[in-house]
Amino acid sequence: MFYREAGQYKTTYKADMAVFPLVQDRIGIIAILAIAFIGVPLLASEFIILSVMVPFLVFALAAIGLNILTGYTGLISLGTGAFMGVGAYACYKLTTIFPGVNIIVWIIVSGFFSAAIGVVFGLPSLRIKGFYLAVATLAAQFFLQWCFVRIPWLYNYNASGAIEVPERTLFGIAITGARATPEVRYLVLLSIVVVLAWLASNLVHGRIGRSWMAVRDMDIAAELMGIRLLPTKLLAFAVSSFYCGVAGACMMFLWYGGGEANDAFNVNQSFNVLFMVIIGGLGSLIGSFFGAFFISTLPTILKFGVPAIGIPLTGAFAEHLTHVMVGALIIFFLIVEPHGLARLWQIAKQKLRVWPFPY
Amino acid sequence: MANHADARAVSGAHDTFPKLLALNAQRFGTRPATRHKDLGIWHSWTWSEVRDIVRHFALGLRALGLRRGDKVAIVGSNRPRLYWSMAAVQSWGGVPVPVYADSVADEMAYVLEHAEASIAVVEDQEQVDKLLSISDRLPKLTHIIYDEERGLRDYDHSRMHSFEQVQANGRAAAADPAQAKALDDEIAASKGSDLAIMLYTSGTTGRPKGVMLSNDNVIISARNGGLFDRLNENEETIAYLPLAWVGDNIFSYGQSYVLGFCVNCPESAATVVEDRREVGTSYAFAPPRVYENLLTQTMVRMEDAGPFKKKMFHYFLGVAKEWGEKILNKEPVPLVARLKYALGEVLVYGPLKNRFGLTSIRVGYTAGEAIGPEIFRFFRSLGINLKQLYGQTEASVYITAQPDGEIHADTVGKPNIDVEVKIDENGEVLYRSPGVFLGYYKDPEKTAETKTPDGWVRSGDAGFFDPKTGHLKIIDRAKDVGKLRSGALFAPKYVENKLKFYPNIKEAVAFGQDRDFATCFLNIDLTAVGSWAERNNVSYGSYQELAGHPEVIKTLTAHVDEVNRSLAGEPMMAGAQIRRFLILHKELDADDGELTRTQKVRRGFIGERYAPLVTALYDGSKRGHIRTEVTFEDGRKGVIEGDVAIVDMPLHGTADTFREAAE
Amino acid sequence: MTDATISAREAKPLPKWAVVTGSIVAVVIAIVLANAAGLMPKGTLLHGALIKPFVDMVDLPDLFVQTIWEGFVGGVLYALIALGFVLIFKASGVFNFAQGIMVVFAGLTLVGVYEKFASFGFTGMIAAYLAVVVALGVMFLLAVAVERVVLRPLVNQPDIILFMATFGLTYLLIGLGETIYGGSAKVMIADQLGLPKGAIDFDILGGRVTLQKLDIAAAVIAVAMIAVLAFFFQYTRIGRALRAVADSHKAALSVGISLNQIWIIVWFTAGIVALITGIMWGARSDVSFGLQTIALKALPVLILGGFTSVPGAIVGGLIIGIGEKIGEFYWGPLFGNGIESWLAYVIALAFLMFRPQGLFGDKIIERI
Amino acid sequence: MRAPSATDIAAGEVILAVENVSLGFGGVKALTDVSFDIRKGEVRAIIGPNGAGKTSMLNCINGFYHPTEGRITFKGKTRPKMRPHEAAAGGIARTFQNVALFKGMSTLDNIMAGRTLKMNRSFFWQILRHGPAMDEEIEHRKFVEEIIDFLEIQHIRKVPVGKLPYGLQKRVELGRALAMQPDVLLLDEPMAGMNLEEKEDMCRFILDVSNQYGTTIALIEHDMGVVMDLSDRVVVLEYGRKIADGTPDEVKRDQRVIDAYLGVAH
Repeated sequence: MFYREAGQYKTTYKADMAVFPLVQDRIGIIAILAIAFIGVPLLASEFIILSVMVPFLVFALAAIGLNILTGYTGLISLGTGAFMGVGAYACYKLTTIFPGVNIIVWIIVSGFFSAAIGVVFGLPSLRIKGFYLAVATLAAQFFLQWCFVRIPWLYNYNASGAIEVPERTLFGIAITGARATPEVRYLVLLSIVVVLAWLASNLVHGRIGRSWMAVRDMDIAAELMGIRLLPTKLLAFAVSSFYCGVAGACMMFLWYGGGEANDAFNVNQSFNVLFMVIIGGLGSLIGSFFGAFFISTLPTILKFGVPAIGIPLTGAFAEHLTHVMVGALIIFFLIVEPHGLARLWQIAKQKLRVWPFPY
Repeated sequence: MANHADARAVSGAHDTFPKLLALNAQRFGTRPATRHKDLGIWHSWTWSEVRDIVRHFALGLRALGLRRGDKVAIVGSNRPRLYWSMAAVQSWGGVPVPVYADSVADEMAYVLEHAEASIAVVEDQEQVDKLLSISDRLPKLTHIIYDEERGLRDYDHSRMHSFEQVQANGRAAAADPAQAKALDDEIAASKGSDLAIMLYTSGTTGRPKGVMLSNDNVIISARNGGLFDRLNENEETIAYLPLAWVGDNIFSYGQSYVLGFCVNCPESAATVVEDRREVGTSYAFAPPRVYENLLTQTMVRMEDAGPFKKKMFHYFLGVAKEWGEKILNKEPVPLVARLKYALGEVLVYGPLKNRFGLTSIRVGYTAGEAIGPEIFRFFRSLGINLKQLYGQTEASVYITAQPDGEIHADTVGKPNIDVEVKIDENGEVLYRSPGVFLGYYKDPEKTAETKTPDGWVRSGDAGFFDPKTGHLKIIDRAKDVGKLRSGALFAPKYVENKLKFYPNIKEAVAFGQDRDFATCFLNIDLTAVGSWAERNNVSYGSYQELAGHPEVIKTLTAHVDEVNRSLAGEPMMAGAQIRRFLILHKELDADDGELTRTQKVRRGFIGERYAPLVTALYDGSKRGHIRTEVTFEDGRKGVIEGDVAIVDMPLHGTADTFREAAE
Repeated sequence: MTDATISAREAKPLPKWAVVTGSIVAVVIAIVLANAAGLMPKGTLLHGALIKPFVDMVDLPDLFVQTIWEGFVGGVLYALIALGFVLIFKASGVFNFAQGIMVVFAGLTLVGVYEKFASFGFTGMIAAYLAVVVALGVMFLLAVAVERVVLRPLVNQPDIILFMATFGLTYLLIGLGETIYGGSAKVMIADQLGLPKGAIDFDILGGRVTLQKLDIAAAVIAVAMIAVLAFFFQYTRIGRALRAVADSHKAALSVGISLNQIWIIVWFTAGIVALITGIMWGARSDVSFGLQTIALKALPVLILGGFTSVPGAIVGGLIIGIGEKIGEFYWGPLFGNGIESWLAYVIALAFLMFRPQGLFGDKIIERI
Repeated sequence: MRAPSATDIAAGEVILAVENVSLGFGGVKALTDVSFDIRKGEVRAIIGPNGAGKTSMLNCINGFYHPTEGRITFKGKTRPKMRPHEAAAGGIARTFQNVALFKGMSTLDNIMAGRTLKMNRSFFWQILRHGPAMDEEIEHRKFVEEIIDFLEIQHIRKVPVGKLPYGLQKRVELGRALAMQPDVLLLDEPMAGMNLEEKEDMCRFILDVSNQYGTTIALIEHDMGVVMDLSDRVVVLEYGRKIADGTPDEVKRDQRVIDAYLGVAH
């Protein structure tokens, strides 16, 4: 209804292949970025930033990662949590060994470590398919989780057995550690997410993205067209794990500010991210954001929202209720729109474009 | 207004298209002249680029032996190169002869033979094959130049060339000052009075006639048209109508050269609608059926919309109906209405115009035949400045048009600039204007029949000036306006148009001349009726089956009855109410000669072709049987048989009104 | 093009098993020789990994037997859960992630109901078995609910969607369970149910092996149950129907069976299995949500056995159970213990590399 | 009007030779000692009743199956265990009996995917989707647009192929194969399940391909009329054995072929 496509014609392939070919969409995305970068830090309360925005962004990153693997390449993984862990621990070791280098650098670099691990555990994907592969990735999940706990070197032999995030600064402003303000952490995180999301969209819109989707939609046909399966799948594993790793590092350093693998990077975390991807929409970056927002904020909303409307909830009961709600909502969503929120969004958008026509 | 000045400046020195091209190349050198969606994106050429291309191609043509006065057939869909070749041909004082690309080999053979075309510039393999298949009938045709090479590589190229090749040769030749000068001289030598182009009108009867138009004819009419609606170089139009039709030649070629605006060529026939949306035309021209289809499709699609949306849609259409035109005509309108309309603009009109690709439309013409008032009002109420235009090939289109603010659904407006119009004793419309054609090619008798020595042209249409508005009203083809045996006036076209504005009715053919009462054939509109059938899950195997469906017959009976009622309301016409009608078992089709290439019904021909049905209409029988031969796109012939029901209609109005009309 | 579309990738020169066993034998010989040559002195990692465990096994056979027994019992219980998975996967193609939580839920319900009875002073074996009946009833309702609310609306959706749905189910059940029975662990009403207590010791191989009676019971019951299921599948009409469904839904329909009924039956059967599993596990440790992690343990079992094979589930269960215990007991110390948590998966993964479809799974046929 | 007339093909060099190929799965024998060759620029038809092993033959040619006996020589090279992607790289493209498009992708992307082999910009540029990567993308988009124009599917350029009617899907699949600029194009029943009009279009396209790009084409087809119109030479298989080989007319007159087709409705 707000779309006025008349007069928007493309004179170059570059323009035609743009991610947001329509002016209205470009305006929309700019507006969103403006709000995220300026509006939120200025207006949002500390609570909103810390318990809504930051988790949302961290999970969005992880969801993008998993979506690249599961949504775009069609390989189910239940090891996301562990790959996030690799990132977190790598980052921890790096920044403690080389305190001099800026933490943001290490957060990014740590992604490469989990990428490497990801490739190793991706090797079976050539022979193993579907749920068999899903279960195989659980091996990664439990093995790595075990490593995080059993190899004290990873957490610098801290008595707590957990990562204790040191303070690191950028231009003298603390961005990690106790003294880092929520706003700063949020902005750092946001910047990382925006850049990585942009790169991801570049990737999936190009040759590599197409080969991934080709493998997903029909691997045999893809191979008969000269797409080599193993390298393609491994690349997907690498990129996916990279994103998860960075997400993990961000989680530890910009959100938790310290913690221990068994509760941060356990198998439930893997499932959590998988939910986000499915609910958000397989094979859609925007969906990753939707899913991440939905799943990551739902508990918070229930915990604080429900009492707000007058229904008293004890902490424990709230938790139980959350479980029920999340479970019910997942089933509900799968029934209404198996292709996730992204599809709903797409449909809505299409409806707006052809408005007032139904199709 | 600057652009007026431009337009005027055009006259005088720049009296031919090659000269105009040169002018545009210097005054609008960097502005786009042509845009073409090809291979998925829009390519555009500035006026100076076009000038060079045309020059080179012209020189290339010379090498192929093009001389002043030679005829060059132009066959194909709306491709930039075909338009350019027109200018190139005219550079040597040659005469482009656009031919309907969808005409079957035989028709094409006639035109090329008659025009004695020596060169043909065609779009692609399809057309080349067509020409080759009739080459034995075209001894004069020495060269074929094609735009698209696909499939032609292995053809014998002794007499066949690609556009690039000819252009390249020309580019080489351009280096030689002598040849370049020769071209400049020839361009300078041409005068406004010279023959510029020949358009074959697929007349509603008989063989097509070659209408000869001079540079002055086209250029001055185009300029006046531009002045009339204050058009300028910023217009965007989309070229999608047959090249051979005078309308396209004026709006997509003539006016573009005179005013210097950009013409957009769509990617393919299947994508015209999207392409129009993409470019967002500001100046549109279409025969009524294009608007009819738009409206039909709109209504059909809205049928499937959700109840709420439907409600909202129709509510705001109501608002538009009530206030839209008034606002468009700048009449005083209460604030509340304005607000409602503004809201509607956001929710319905704006989006609709966007879908139509008419968001930035400034002027839209409908011409060729009468448009259903409902359709006309619909588009105007949305804020689209749609106007009626009355034109003919023989007049280089412009005869009358509706000035802003003086729009009436049932008139065709006032005489255009420099046009004189008069009605002769038996009601036929005559006109005289700078656009009046030179004559019919190789056909002095016919020329004499239509064109009086003092330059008046018989339009062949019966009409009158409406005393209230001072606008011209067209009733029908003069020869078609007849009387029933009772003496009551019978204007078939008039009746047909009333019928045709029901979305369900695609075509109507009325009979009654010298008969006891009026009857008609109907064609159902497959889009509208088909979707109705879908919604009421009526299954049908073929057009024939659907047309024969009792429910369908019922619906159409209702339509006819309403028409009869409205006719009864008009004393003049009350006698011509439809007493019996039938629904044809096949769609009327230009390939079978039942419609002209511009989709006008050829009543006489149909009358003969379906004689058995006509008799059945009048001998009171309940059903009629018919066996007709049809031609498929590829020229194969087949036979369709049909057994159609005939419906009797009650008449409205009193016997007295009937008699009054008779006297 | 029926036969013609079977993948040519099966047409291999040497059968895999030959290659595998061959190489294993080679490796063993190599190790023995190397050791004999004294290349691996005591204390070194290599020695610890390649020599010591085997030496221990031989030196203390009773311990070895004990370990195997432990593994065996564990394996049996894995097998039971895996069985639940297989049943459902076979019949409805759903990878039922909720199987684990169903175990917990069944167990909790049983205990919860019994406690209610007890609160009316109604205790003892009758009460216990009445509670079992009620629990069964609940599992049946659950089966119906699942069929109505989850399966029916999602029929014909891609597998992953159904898979995710069972995730949702898991969360739902966790929530429900916690809300109704509270989050705290419960003690299984083992003796009320008349499950044996204590242990039998007997001395063999110059050592003492202790068998918990409960474990024996568990093993017996498990075996009995598998037998029953096998019978059910082979000889009852419904059983055959289930097999038909497993082969193709169309076939089933053509036999004149309603898919919906089938699903209910299958899920109910899985529910029964879950309840029994719950009782057994509960009796060995206690009934808590921690139990659901054993469901994950059942996954490698599935991989080994193949998602569609009942015997596979059993064999797989045993291999994992025993392998895990032995690994933990003999090699664990080397890695600082706790390797149980992943050993199972790695074993499974190793198998997968050779048989992508599992030990007993149906062949994966590639078509174009 | 086709490029190389049957006569000059007879002289043409052999681009692909199948020699005594047998293929078996366990007990079943899909192909038995089949030999024939495909010459540069010709349209070669492989026909035969259902289950004759036609598709298996194609599968062997592009390396999806590996013959249990015999050898396949392509462009003078014999690769006993050629993997499909190697075949693709070597210049063999393929369409499938039951359309094997990438359902989740648009027509454009499907055909673009056919260009993958020809695209080689590094990951670095890919991730920036700028500079060389963009140039490459654009360059190949141009090529793909040529194909779209060629197959007259502009109007469905950006429609997800899953939504397309069968006939168009077949066309898109052909486009995807063409995008690989193959030396040999294998078409597995390109006209299966099409109506007359669609068949005529497809015929035209196949002829144009062979004429325009001089591509060598091997096609499996049931519609005898089509085969006779299109192909220069025909191989007839029955129960995995070759029973005839020659020009359409020769084959038509061959008694064994007539018997093979007797009663078989085609």
